[in-house]
Amino acid sequence: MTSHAATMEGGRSPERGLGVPTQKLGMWIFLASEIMFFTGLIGSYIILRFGASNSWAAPGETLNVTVTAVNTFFLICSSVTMVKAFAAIEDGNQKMLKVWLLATAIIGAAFVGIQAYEYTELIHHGFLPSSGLYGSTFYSMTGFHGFHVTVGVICMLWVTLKAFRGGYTQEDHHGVEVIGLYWHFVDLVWIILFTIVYLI
Amino acid sequence: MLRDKAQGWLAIVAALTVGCGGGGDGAAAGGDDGAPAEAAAPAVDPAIAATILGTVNFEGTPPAQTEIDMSEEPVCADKHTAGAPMTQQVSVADGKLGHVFVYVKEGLGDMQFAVPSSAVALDQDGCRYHPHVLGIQAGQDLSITNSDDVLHNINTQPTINRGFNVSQPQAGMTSTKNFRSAEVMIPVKCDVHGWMNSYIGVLDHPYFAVSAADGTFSLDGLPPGDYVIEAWHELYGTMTQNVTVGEKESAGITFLFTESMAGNYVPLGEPLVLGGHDADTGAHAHDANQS
Amino acid sequence: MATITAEPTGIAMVEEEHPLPFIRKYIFATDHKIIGIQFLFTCLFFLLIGGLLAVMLRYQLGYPGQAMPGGDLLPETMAPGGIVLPEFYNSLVTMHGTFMVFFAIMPLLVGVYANYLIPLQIGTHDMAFPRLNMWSYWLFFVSGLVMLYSFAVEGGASASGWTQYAPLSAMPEASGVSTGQQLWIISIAIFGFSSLLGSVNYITTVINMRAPGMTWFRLPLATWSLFITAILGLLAIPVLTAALIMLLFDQTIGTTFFLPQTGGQPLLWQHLFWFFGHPEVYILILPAMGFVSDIIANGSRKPIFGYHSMVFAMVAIAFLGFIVWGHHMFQSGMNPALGMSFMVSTLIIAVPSAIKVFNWMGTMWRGNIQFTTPMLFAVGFVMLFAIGGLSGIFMASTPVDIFIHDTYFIVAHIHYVLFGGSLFAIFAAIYYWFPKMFGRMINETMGKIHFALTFIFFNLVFFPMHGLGMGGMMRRIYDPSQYEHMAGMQDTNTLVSIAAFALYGSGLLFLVMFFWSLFRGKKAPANPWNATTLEWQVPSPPLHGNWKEIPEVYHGPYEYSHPDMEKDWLSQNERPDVASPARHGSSTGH
Amino acid sequence: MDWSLPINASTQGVLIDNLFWIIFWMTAAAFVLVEGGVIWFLWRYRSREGHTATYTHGNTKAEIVWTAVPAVAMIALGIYSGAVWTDIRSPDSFPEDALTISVVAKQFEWNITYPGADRVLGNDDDFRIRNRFEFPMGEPVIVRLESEDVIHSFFIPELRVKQDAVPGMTIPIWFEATQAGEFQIACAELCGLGHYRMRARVVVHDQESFDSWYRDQSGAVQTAAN
Repeated sequence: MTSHAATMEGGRSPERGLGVPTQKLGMWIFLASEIMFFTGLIGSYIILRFGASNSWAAPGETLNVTVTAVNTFFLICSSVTMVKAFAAIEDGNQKMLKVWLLATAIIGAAFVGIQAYEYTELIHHGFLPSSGLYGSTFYSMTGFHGFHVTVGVICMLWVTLKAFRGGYTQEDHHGVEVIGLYWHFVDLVWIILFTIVYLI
Repeated sequence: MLRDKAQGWLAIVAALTVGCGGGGDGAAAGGDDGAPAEAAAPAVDPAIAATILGTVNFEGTPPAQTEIDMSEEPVCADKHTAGAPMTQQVSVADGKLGHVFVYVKEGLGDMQFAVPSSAVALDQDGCRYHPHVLGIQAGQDLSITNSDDVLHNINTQPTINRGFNVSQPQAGMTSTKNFRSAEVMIPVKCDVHGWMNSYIGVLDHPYFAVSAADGTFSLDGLPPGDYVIEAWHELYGTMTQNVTVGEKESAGITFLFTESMAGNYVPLGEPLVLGGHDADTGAHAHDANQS
Repeated sequence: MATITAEPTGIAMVEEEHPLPFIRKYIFATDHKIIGIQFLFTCLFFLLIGGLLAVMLRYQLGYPGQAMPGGDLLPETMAPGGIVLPEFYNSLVTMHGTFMVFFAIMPLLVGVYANYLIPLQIGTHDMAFPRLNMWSYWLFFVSGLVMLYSFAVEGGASASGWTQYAPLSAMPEASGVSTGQQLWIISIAIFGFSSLLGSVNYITTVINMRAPGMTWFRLPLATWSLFITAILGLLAIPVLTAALIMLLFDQTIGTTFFLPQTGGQPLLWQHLFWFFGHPEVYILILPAMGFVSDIIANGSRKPIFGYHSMVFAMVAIAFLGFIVWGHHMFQSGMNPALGMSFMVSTLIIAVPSAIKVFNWMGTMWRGNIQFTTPMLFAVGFVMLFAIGGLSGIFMASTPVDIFIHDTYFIVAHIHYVLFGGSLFAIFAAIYYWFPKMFGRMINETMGKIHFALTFIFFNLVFFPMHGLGMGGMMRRIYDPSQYEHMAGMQDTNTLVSIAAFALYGSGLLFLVMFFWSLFRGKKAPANPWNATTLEWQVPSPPLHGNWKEIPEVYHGPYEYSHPDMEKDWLSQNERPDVASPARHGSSTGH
Repeated sequence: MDWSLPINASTQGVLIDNLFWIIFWMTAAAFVLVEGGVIWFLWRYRSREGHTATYTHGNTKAEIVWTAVPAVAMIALGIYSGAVWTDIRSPDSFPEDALTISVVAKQFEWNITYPGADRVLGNDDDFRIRNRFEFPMGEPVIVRLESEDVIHSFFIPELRVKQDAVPGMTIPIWFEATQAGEFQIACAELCGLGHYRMRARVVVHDQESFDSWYRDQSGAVQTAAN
């Protein structure tokens, strides 16, 4: 019997490699893929817009920038509450963890709600996915972002539920960190989208 | 049915997949196709049936026919021994207009008619459609034949019905299709031979005809009543006439198309309501050009 | 004696394991080995389908316009009286490519072997996320069924080529396919998600779960290649997904991304597709290179020649793979100046490929070559991949590409790379790891007959295609006799078709042998090939959880024919000083 | 089948064929080296009684050689190909005053518009012919490619011309025929069920017969207009 690892490397952490917890590493890798997905959409948008700039209305003409600006502010706030939630559990503060997680989920849901309202208004005014390239790109990009937020909200509610059941401790709260990574990513994507779709 | 064959084939495939992959949901093909239900047919008593006989006249100079260059398809060119093939959009002889689709547009109320079991033939011969204009009942079989040893594709472009685009790469191939709903008219084209085109009028009753080269047509076996008869031409558009026929009566009507009607709106695929017709024409411009 | 704590998401020790119910063990399995085997069976089935489609389209090319034997079993919308219709031919071409690329070769390389090999080769109990792994398989399974089902819907399966060039793929009125086209998109989108789950898993596992001492440069090249491939998939496939969504929207909700009437750009599809598509080509060849490296070192009883440059060459290929996509588009109307830069990057990518070929030759050089079936297939890979690589230089040169683009020269090239390359490596891998997976050997004589038939018929099918392409025969042509410049090619086409039927026949022979060996093959020992990597240090087949104790790794993966040793191999978990000649007899006795 | 390129009838064909054969001989040498080497090694180092493998992990010098040699070869090929590519495709390479013809592809035909007597496209004396492409030899011709529906590819094997016709784009290419004769346009990009038959007649005239053909065709347009 040849000697096995354990004798030589006794007490070594099971997590070798980068020293990053496995779930967190998995989420990072997943987000790399997400970046490429949004790069595909945003890159296409840029190419199409350069190719046919007259298909786009001036900023604010079709879209209601004010409402969306407020919505953007909401989403940024939700990132802040997410950070707060993570900080709370780092300190072992179960109560504030629950509060901040719930706040994040609610604000996220509000974002989706306002986006749905925006869509209804736009469709009511005859601005549709079939309204040329402007409509095509607008609905595809914001729609897929909205889909990501929706998925995020669902996951956030699940994490919140787990928090209410005391599933996270000061020592082990990978779940909170992982959903946080996703949440910040989706927030960041929105800031880019808001800039290029609404403001430019 | 063809679909049954496909489904059987698929079932084998699905069974194999399940066998190899270790379970899973077998694909179930959802077939919703079926022949339209046999319409209950109040037979029109032949003893009282009326007839409309008519002629389509033409006034003015028809557009010049041009020669079609079929040199790229020797198989087809060789069939036109009697002289070079000409465009056939407008067929005028001695002031009579052929290729006009004439049909009962209004006046049949909600009568139902049996679907004939015989098929209507559409032949592709010498890189031309025969006939150029034809009528068919909804649900009736349309038997499309290729008599040329070259590729033809039959690309129907209906508005209401579901279109099809099938190919027939060899002589002797036949496809049988049908249209489910009444539609006047459905353009047919062959994308391989840009000059080939045809029109199909689909109705849910049997009272339609296509004017012959001498401009004549007849609508037989009509129940007595008041009718709106429409004549449709691919270049000159449509015109209608009201006709009343009594029992066993035979009414004669004439339509007069004129040179100046060229460029008129040519309706295609507009909703047909047998009882009454609301003339909502919409913006369906059709370019009936032909080289 | 301290023991390794179980991985947080890993599997408990073998002994404590309660036997799992059948459904969780074999159907909704989370064990990476079972998932690998599930992929293997499913992919072999799809390989059979893809091959059958090829046989049908080769029948039409070999005997244009004649009724195909058994063709009257097909519905009239496909082959009335057994005569394949042009629209069905287009579907055959499209679906042959689709099934082979997405549902056979790629998952055979990645789905099967990344799952099966990674945890064993790096020395861990299972994947980082076993549950995701299960989802990855079942999503793949569903996507394959959706693709298969598209044959049965009205209008038939997609007919716009596996590359789905818009606007043909976006306009049902132009392609004649509507539902089938949408199912194609949906299927590949599901496939992409499955592949994403797989990639996240493989990358995380390789980074975080290597056994102690298994440093990056002690990883077997098979694992290296699968790791790099997973990164390629992770970054390339989402771009395809984004493009697919736009394409689906163009067809269903009236967007106009790829439709030019309102400013949409058909070329955008090609850019997005090939941004995915070229890395995809390397996804299809890198793991093959990895497997072949393991097998050639084993078959030559020599360390791999230039291990580090083999790794760097793969990294270089992967990196360059992202900046060469434009070479598929030299004649597409892309700016000619852009063509120049894509030509340069494409020519450069030939260099790491050449390095790999020479290093395999270097490995064989002064080796002690064993003519086992896996080794024969691996050597076949090197010989055929070299041809595919060399023919690639013709199309990399933009002016020559003007003539040979979209001709059979390209068809010959891609098949030398994907069949002569990837599929030969897959066969090599199946023969090599079959004993490990199923605990039985495949009969060597039968294996060699299979190799000989495959090698001969493969070359008879695909080598003449270079000549057809030089003569100007275009791809995806239903009936070449319609053109004057192809008038003299029918004999060659018929020959190619006959050889193709024979090639399919030898594939069927393989399947018979595969299943026969599964039940009747000789019992396999733990290490039948006297190999060095970790997977051979566990029983065949390995137990649930792989390792009783996580092994410790002391050196690189290819310590064959070490001069100080009596036996000609040294496992990665054997210490040279411990596994002295005197002790080697017991060293495999795990 | 003979293993050869079709006859060449254009100036750019000469360049392309040269390059093709250069690459052919380069790759043929590499082919012999690799395949010969593999077969030789299989024989020479086959496992047999008393034969053992040499334990080595590589040889840096050898690896540098077989990295550098292909690299140099590829760079040289790249430079030469780039020069040829520029001659054929760069916007500067387009001859001035060339006869400019518009080719519009659609499922499944080629519509060719000639510029008429004034040799300028886009006015009344243009004439359009379906599936017939006629032009003179010894004079550069510019083709402006368009497509009405899906992507097609304009391929004339004997002229070594191939260019996709993309809807929404007008793509110019130019070439000069060196030989009169009849050829065919083939569609080289899958475009639907009739793709395999999307062909058109190409007639390369000598100057004299082209002039007379062109006069006849333009004359017909003039008469029709009057």
